[in-house]
Amino acid sequence: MSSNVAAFNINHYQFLDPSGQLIGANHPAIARDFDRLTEFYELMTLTRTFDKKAIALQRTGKLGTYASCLGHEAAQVAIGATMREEDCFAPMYREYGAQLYRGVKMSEILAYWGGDERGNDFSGPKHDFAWCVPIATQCLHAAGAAMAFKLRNEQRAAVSVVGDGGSSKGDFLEAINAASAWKLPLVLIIMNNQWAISVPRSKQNSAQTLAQKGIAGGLPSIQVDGNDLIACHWAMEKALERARSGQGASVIEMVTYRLSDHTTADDARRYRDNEEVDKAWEREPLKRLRAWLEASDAWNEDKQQALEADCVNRVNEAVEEYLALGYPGNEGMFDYMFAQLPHDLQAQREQALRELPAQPEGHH
Amino acid sequence: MSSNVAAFNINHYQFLDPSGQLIGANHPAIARDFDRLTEFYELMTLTRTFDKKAIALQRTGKLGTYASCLGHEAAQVAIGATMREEDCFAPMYREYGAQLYRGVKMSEILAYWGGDERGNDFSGPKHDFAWCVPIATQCLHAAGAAMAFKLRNEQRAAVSVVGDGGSSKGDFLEAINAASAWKLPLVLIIMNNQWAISVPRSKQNSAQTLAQKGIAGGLPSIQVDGNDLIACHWAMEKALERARSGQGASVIEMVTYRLSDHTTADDARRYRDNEEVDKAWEREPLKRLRAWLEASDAWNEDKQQALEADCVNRVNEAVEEYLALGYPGNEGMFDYMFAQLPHDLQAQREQALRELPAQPEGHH
Amino acid sequence: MANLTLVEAVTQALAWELEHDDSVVVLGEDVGINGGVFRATNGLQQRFGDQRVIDTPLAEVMIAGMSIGMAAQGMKPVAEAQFMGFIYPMLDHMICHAARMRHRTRGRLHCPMVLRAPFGGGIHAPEHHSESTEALFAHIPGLRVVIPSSPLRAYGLLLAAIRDPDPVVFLEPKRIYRQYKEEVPDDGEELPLDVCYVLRDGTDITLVTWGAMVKETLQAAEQLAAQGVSAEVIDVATIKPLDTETIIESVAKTGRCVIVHEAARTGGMGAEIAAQLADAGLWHLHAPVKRVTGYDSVMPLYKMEMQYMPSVQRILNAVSEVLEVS
Amino acid sequence: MANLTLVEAVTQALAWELEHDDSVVVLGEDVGINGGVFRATNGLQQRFGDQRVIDTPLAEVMIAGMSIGMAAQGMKPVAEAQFMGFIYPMLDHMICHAARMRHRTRGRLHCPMVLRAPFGGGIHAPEHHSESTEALFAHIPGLRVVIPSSPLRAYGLLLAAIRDPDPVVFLEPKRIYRQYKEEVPDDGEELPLDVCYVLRDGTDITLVTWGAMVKETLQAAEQLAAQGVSAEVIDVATIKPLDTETIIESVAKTGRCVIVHEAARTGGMGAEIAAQLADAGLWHLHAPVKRVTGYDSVMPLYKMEMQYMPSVQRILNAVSEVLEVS
Ligand SMILES: Cc1ncc(C[n+]2csc(CCOP(=O)(O)OP(=O)(O)O)c2C)c(N)n1
Ligand SMILES: Cc1ncc(C[n+]2csc(CCOP(=O)(O)OP(=O)(O)O)c2C)c(N)n1
Ligand SMILES: [Mg+2]
Ligand SMILES: [Mg+2]
Repeated sequence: MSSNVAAFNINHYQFLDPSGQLIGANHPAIARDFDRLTEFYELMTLTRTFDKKAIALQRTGKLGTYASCLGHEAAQVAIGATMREEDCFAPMYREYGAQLYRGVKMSEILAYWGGDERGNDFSGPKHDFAWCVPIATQCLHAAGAAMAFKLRNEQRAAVSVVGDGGSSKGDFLEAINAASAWKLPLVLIIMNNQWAISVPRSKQNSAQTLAQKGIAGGLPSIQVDGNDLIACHWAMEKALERARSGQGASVIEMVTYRLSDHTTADDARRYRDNEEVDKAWEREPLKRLRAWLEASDAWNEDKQQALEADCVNRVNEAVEEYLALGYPGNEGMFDYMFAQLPHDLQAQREQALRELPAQPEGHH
Repeated sequence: MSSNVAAFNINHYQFLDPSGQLIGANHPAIARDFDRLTEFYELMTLTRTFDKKAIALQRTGKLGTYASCLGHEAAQVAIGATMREEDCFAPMYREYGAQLYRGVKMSEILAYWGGDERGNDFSGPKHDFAWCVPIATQCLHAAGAAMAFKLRNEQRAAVSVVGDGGSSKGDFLEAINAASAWKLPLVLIIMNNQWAISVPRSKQNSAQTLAQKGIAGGLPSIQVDGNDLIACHWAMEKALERARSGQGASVIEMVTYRLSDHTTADDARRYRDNEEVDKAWEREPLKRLRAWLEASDAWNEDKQQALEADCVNRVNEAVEEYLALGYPGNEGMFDYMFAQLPHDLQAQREQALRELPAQPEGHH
Repeated sequence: MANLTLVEAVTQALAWELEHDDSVVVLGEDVGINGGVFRATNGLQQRFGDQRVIDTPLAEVMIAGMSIGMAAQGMKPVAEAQFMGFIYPMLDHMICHAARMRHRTRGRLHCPMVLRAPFGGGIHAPEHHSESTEALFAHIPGLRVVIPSSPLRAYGLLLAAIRDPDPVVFLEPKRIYRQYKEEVPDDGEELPLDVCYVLRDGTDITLVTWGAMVKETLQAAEQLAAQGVSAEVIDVATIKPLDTETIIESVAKTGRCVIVHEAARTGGMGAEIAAQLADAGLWHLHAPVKRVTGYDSVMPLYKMEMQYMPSVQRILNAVSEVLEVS
Repeated sequence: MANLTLVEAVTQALAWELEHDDSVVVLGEDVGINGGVFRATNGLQQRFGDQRVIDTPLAEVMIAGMSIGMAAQGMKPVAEAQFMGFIYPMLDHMICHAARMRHRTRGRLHCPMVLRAPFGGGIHAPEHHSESTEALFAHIPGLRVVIPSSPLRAYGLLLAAIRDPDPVVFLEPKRIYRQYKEEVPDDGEELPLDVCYVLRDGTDITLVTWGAMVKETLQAAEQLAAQGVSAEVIDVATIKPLDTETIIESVAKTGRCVIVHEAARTGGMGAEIAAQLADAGLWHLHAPVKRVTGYDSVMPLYKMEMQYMPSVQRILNAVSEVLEVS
């Protein structure tokens, strides 16, 4: 005899279509809050301007390997805009849009990719986690943060982002389970940009969606158009509200596209068709938000020109700041290892400061 | 705008109710194949007899820590009975019922828990994996075996068992994902016996079922009454058929109960109520199968007496064999480390054979 | 003042810190009502509640990762790996995050967590329950690795480990969990995390060891004394950072050294100690430095485990080899 | 005969074995059409198809666990960890299963797999991309650990690693992936997995190293030669099992030894080598054994990475310290 013991649905949400039209009914209020939408659009543009510059810096030898966020701007800004200062963000490595919103400086992002730990001592919320390279591990740090908030009865949420690739990893899946076990104030975002370096989404698994991984823990799990700022914003607000009010965790799959190479060390032409990329450009997030703002008379070409000029200026200033940062000093290899340097490391520090050149050869 | 992109159901299956009545309609053929059912009942009884003896051996100092399988007999025998010799089994540590069916000897099981690696060189299919203590790791070994079968175009399935506790671990969740990515000929069984040592099922996560973890990979996922041999058998047949015919993997949650302590090193009275255990005994697997066989005139008290006597004899013989096994010899620490012993280990081997007593003190 | 076994001293230290520091939480598999499979957390959940002493799902990566997250957000998690054989899934987070949090962020975040685990063989336990892989942690920059070998040291070192603002791996030699009792005042006094303990003074040879092997090493020293050989016995206690000074000072006096550990020989911490002697201690050495260790083979199932581990006899054999050299 | 870089020699060895042994499969993240992030598997999927050269989901535990499963069932998986910094999730399966499969089953099953990973710093890579943690593997009984430092050795050692019926961890020094080219005949000839290579004969001091540090060590030897000091340079190549004989023989001749490695100092494989010298090699030593290594701190981001790694100058400093002793 068979009885149904559980049933689940995965829904997909889009409010702003690729042409910039609001579709469907029941739009969230933010869809017509043009002050805020304008603010978001400006930050998305700044993010893109920054990103382009960072790649240029890498190409001219002024920056190390850099992971572009081209195409992810709507999702990222939505994350940054809906989180509160006291919430805790555990990013992967390309969430600049969210982080800029939270107060991380562009010069700090550059410092990190410029091979300087000082970039991680950023101006964003001091409790936010650093960029995280070991894929998906950040999800469990966010779960731990959420646990801390819950144990201390704080109305704070932790938010983590993982890629489509990273969603295959046990860390992410264990975070879902942990969120379910303890009803954690946690939002787990799968930033599905279709590629994990050269591996397409279809090779990560054969499931219909990535959102459904949340069902493993019985978590509310949805898919949104990750190029639709309004949908991302709406989904984040809902999930954060749930988290902060003690109702537990959510999973949001944001479906977007990595318009760039994986990093500047990658050449995506080796493994993906230009056609696919061209098609993805039609769905990209800035164009559609701008179209909606323009159609609503909240934006125009003049404002666009001014914004672009302003972004370039701000990015250039950040680059100056970054380039002026200089060499951290050899003590930097030792002085942050422990609150109190143990004797063995103290001895190594002394020897290093004695025998090493003050700066590595060729440091600019 | 919202659209539904995926929908899932978890169904629970039971054919033989706790009182031994066939319920519902559309029973699988095995429900009335009394020759086979009798065979299964006999093996379930042997398994239980063996288990009881093993605990007694431990209590009298003749066996190390032992993990009982009390209450799991139906599920285990169903696994063993539906697998073919050429399929590959990756057990956790208490699947004796399945293993006995596959040809592992009781004396070998005892050897393993008696602290002797020779128990793992068992008479069951030579390609089956050994008992696996690091929880859930066996699921990925099974996935690897399934991958090998698939790559070699063999019509073979791999089967792995994990506990309710183990289902929280990334290894199991990554196995689901792998099975989904490659459509592996794999059956993943969650043996939900309600406890992971002292941690109840409810603390592993708050999801309605454990079966739904399979939805993360879009795998067919069901729950069966794990004390109902017929349901377990039916589910296994279906999943194995699916696997062997190239249709991919399945997840089966078998809902049962750990009637014993976790192991002989555990005292379950510290953390669970007797009442719960008493209630669980009402649902235990042997009684209900016997009732069905008796109601169908396939079994009677005489047969029962004969069976019990026979089981005791066979178990006693196995114990004799185990106790006669003796000390493996100190070379055993070295000779199976590598196909060819490297020189460093060769030197250690020589020294060990020179300076160690031939047997540890107090070896019986 | 309580007369306690080593494992009871662990419990007492946990209780003290839970009582005196609200940010301390104990978490792991079965640490709650069951009190841990060795009873190291016995009674703590009953006393401090399930928000302070937390049973986790069965997921070691999660335990490590969440402990790091909690630690970075102001808590002091004391996580338990049930046995050292199940600690390996935690290595990734310990290496990539716990050990680097402070360094990576230039001190913006740090990771005041403790990872406790029982370790070592000799209790007739099943496969994977008898490991001694402390060297894996000791090699990782950013971690402290501490191994108590008496009830008193267990109490004081664990208090220090919990209070330390950086991550500490705290390994408990389970074979001597209940070897003997000792008066352990519950005074909240910690012990330093960077010194070795000289357990017995001697002049002819230095025996360096830690964990449960302290037992066999002291027994060997007794037997040597009966033969007129005066052995100094050092309990390393904190494996990392290593108190090389105490060891070299001792060898400066004795001129000879035998190192004893349960772990496999190659790349064990005995190698590091011998290497320090081959460098700063070289001129003190009157004889080769011998190591008496587990073999470079898998810790066997229990029938053979005592053969795998250093015995008093094997220690004596090595000592006599070293003493023969003049 | 092809003139190949080290990474091209890796590709050539993989191709040879894929061609000659049907049971060999290559798997990992991006090893397929992309040819691996360092192009070590360049063109292999195109040539052998996606059933032999397999892109995996992003899940290291899975890659290790499935490789073990495949190996136990008669295949010879050559798995790639994209960078050594991402190898840690694999440790559990490598320690608990790969290293123990044969022992545990008394030879009924075994685990002929290779785990390849690029390692080491110096290429201005992001965080976690510059690790040297070979000692973690070398401590584990049941694993072989091999590190080639020339195109020829990469080819011959990798062939041997794949053919070996037991698990081998094969670490490729990525800083010298393209340092120079060498004639590497594609003849399928393997090299032994248990010997050190003497790269340069000398009489005054023995320099022991492996991986990318062979470069700086040979440069140091050049400079020493110019100063009239004759340095013998040994490339350890197989870190485990360690060919102690070759090293001790050399020190017997030179009386002095400096060990150079990128990995952190404490518990690195340099310690094991020094420990062997403090034991069997003690009477040959005319001076303390020095180690020139990475510091016991986290490998820094790239601005400081060259300061972290041993330089020619640091090697020379240690050598002159050792030579001063008479
Ligand atoms: C554990 C781990 N394995 C491998 C890598 C190397 N790596 C860096 S990014 C990446 C792909 C990530 O893809 P995805 O999760 O989809 O995120 P995306 O880069 O697309 O944003 C890989 C394999 C890593 N950083 N960490
Ligand atoms: C990775 C790992 N962590 C912890 C343990 C210790 N341990 C052994 S059995 C067990 C509970 C397992 O519970 P479950 O998965 O439900 O299986 P059951 O024993 O109930 O059959 C634990 C925590 C282990 N063996 N492996
Ligand atoms: Mg991606
Ligand atoms: Mg269970």
